[in-house]
Amino acid sequence: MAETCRQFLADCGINPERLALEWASAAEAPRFVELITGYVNSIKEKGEIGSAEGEADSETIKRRLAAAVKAAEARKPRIALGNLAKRLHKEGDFSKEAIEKGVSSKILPALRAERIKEELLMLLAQGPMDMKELSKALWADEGEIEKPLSQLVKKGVIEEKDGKYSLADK
Amino acid sequence: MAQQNVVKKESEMAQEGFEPRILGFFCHWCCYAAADSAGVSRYQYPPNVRVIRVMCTGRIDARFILEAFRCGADGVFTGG
Amino acid sequence: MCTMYCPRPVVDTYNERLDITRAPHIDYAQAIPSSYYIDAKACLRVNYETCNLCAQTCTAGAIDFSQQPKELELKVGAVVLTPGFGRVDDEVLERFGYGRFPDVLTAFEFERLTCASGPTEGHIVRPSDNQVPKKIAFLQCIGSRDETCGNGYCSSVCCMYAVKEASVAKEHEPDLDISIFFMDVRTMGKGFDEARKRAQEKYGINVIRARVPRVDQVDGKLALTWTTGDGEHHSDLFDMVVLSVGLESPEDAETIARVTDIELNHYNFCRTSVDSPLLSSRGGVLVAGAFQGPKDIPESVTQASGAAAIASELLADARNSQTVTVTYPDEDKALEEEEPRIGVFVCHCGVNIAGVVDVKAVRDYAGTLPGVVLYEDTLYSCSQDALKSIAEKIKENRLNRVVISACSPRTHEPLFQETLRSIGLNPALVEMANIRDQCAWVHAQEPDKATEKAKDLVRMAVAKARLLTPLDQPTVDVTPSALVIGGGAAGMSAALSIADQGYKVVLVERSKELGGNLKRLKWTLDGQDASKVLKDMIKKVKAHKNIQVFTGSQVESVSGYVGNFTSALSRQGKTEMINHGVIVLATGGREYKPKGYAYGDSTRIVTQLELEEKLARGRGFLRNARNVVMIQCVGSRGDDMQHCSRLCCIQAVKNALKLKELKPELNIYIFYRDMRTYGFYEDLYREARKQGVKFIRYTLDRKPEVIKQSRGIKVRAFDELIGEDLEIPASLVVLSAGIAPGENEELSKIIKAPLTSEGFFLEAHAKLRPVEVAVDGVYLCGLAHGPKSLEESVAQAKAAAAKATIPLAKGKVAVAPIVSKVDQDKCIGCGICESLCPFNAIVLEKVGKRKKAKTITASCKGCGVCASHCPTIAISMGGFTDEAIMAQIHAFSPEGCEEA
Amino acid sequence: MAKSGAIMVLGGGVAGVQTALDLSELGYYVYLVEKKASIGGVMAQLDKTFPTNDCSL
Repeated sequence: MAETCRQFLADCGINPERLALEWASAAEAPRFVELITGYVNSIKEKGEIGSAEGEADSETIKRRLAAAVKAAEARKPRIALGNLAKRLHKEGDFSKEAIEKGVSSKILPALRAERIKEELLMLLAQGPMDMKELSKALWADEGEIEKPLSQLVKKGVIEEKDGKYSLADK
Repeated sequence: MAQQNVVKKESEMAQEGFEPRILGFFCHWCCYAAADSAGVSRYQYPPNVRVIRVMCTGRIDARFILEAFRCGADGVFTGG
Repeated sequence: MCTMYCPRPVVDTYNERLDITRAPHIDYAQAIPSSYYIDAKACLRVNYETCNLCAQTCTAGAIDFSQQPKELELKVGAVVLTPGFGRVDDEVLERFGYGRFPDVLTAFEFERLTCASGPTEGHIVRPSDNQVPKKIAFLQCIGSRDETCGNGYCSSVCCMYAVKEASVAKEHEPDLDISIFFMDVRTMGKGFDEARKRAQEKYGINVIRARVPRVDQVDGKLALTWTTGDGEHHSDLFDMVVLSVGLESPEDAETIARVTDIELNHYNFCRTSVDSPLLSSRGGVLVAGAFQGPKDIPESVTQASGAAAIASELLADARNSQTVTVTYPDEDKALEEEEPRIGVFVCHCGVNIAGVVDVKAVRDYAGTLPGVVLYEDTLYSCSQDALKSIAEKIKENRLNRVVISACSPRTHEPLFQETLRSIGLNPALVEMANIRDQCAWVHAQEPDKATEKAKDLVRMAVAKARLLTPLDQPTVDVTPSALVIGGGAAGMSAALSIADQGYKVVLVERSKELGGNLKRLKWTLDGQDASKVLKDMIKKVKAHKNIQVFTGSQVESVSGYVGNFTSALSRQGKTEMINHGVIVLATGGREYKPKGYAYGDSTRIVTQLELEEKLARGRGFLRNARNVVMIQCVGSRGDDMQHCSRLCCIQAVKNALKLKELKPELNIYIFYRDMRTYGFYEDLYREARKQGVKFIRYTLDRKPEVIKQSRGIKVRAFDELIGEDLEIPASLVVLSAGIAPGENEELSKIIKAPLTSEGFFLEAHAKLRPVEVAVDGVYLCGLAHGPKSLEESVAQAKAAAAKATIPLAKGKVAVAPIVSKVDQDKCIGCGICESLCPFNAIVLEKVGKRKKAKTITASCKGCGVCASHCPTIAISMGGFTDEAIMAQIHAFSPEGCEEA
Repeated sequence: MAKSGAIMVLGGGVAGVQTALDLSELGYYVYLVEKKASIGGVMAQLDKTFPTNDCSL
């Protein structure tokens, strides 16, 4: 779960180190204090969200995360996540490599596809855009955008006019 | 990953006085208990974390973490 | 009202005479019962038939001077004596200036001074001039370890409370210069030595090893003179002197003994023996706490539960014959279903919260939050009258959701849930914001930020409270038997007690025989034949019809939950499954295997237990012996392990005395760091000194060296007194090896019971739940918990047996209603939840043609891994629904965060 | 003679209170006897307890 979030956060343009997963047992108050202090300081160093190296600006982050939450709600990526957890559990292999590989090959693509679709709709709700603009705003190749775009056009949710896409009037 | 699309920003040094807003998800049995015990022992730590208690870190859904960042968290700390 | 009108000032004994109250008063805010009472010794009406003002002013008409003392005759099956301890005579204290110099206080008085609800609201001031003192001295062993006042024993608690009071004082006044005068630093309890070391380092408390004989006053200051171990004389002036007074037998010990016909020991405490520490000399009369011997809170609590177990053994036939049951009003379902009407109560917790967080600001802020109809602050929310008033306010304002902004839900949620239940609301409708343990206490230096955090936490709690729903309170039946793991003295005692209370026990021992470490012991600490004690115990266990013994067996796996465990036991490759309701961990510990000190190089370098084994075989090896050297703290107290092994000092002194008895001309040297012969064992220490055993202190940076030579053994060590190295040719070197934890890791994983950093099992609460483990239905005793004597192990085993028997005796356990619930309309039967559940608490069942998931409520621990991995979000968690957590996340943002 | 299912606990300090609580949970009726007007004993006078300096009330 944490690895999924980390990879997905990176994909969304957020420094994945902003998410920490640590362990402290009930008996380990000193360790807890050490961890939490170290973590707060590391976030202080990174600065406000949207200001660390490689991070998207805060407006983009807001929009993208809204799309990301929807993506995490979608059935396809959730099944991918569940099945990976089930498989790791069964095989008893919780090594970092196994988890990383599983997440990047199975879950992330599903999440990313959903995220692009959702974000696409959000962007177009603000006004028409062409493929180049979309690719730039979505941090995605034109190839990746084409598939959901054509599906949505087919469904009649999106219209295309002179290379510009916009939400269909209903 | 479409590397060329990454918006490069100058790494901003830790701004003086920047107080990050951090959301914590603490396991009732472990981290939450450790945090209580830190209180009992009067250890001091930075006051930036707001805690949501869950019965286990297994409860934490990816949606919670993404939603936390969307709601302006500068960091999310999950403690098992 | 009555207190206000009373013309008669009375010294406030709760505040150790440092304050004044009136004849009618209440001892303290959380007192139970929390009604005012009249101090008959001081009241004018009672003594002189005058006044009567209070009776006239009481608006409730609750004062009636015509009441007379009544004698009641009660028929009881057993009596437990828990009268506590008495105070050291003022006469003894006067020797140290108490009563003559105002700035000499007892530690009990100082305790009240440091307390926020005390007479000075926690400000440390000198009684003579109300100024903050600069230099404070704590004098230890006042009325303890002092034959001149008749108290030859060690009071066993003063070292701890002195360190505590000094730490608290330093927290109030960081510039204070505090010195504690110890003879020996006796912080031998579990985790105590480590805590003492931390406090010493953190607060810079001076430790001086010397006994101060007297206190004088010079120019308004207190003059002390003392002699340190190197023979040097010192003197200094202090602004305040705190006397760490010991614990005496209770004042009315003799009356109690006469009335109940029991014997006292030579110090007027209740006489008991090592193998049955809770039995007085009269059957059916039990003892617990400080009357059995000076002891601290966890030990008193342990003995108290132990005494309950013994009473329960005696009266097992009459169980439930005289009890009454509590009933609760029906839930007001209609009110629960109305729009949320939230009440927020912000607790001061004395100054624990209010000293840092601006409670009134938090309260007013709570009033601005949507759904909140009532917002108030309370001094101590958990006090009886506060709970009553909260209950009344809930009713008056028809509240259907409550937020208590106070301490941790881990400790206090049940209390407030009970309050809701008592007035017909579902207990799940209360939410707590932890603004003490996780706010005020940990951000004491940043009050503004702590107040901000407190507001945020309250806002988040209110957001969750809006979405709380009533939850059912399921109960499940209990399998009426216990599994006791470990067949040493503790395990056997626990098994016997549970069996005597009328329940079946399976006792599992890994090795081939019962007995554990007791097998290696020759004498108990009170000089009894250890093998006889052991034999008696084994005989009883084997003969008991309720006990089934599995030796050479191990616990392979444990599944289930309190009331319904199933465990796999393996014996010689065969596995047997057993069902049981509770588990007692009595896995024991082992003698530390010394490193260094030439251990293993010679048969004449042995551990204390090896010495006892040698002696059990005969005394031949002593024939040519002249010098015996014992070295304390081998492996303990930072030598290798961090903890103090508690027992070794007493064991060394016991064995030294036995050696002296066998061969009086032996020279015995004991190298020690602090002699920790606590309680009545101080008598043994004094006796050993009297018989010429030489005690030489060493420090960790100058440890004694044991050198094996071609002929014989030499011990070289620094002697502080003469300031030179000593060289002793030793015929025998005895290493007081500490007590190391057993191999607990695997069991800890199987049962999910946490370990301390030292590898002992961790109790649920160091003071109040010393024999319970964080996992429900699992209890703890003996060396598995930490180093302790046989006597303490037996008492603790009884205590664990009492706690373990509670669910068995009740026959039912309540399940926390935080379990998962599957919406079968949404479920697609993928089985992900079933495979991930760590407690096997979800199964797939056939509903029509399709498979659907279903929760086994009794097994579910509410971890929520099923909910977070459900593809269709079909699973919700009681008390922790997605909606509630999302609402908390949205409320995390101060501006609020709209749903996307 | 039938045994009585009631037990008297003499002294309402921490030990007495704990014994009484455990006995009541074990199914016995308890008479808790205390000289003073309220139970709690010396522990109620303590502000903090060693070594965690936990509140003692």
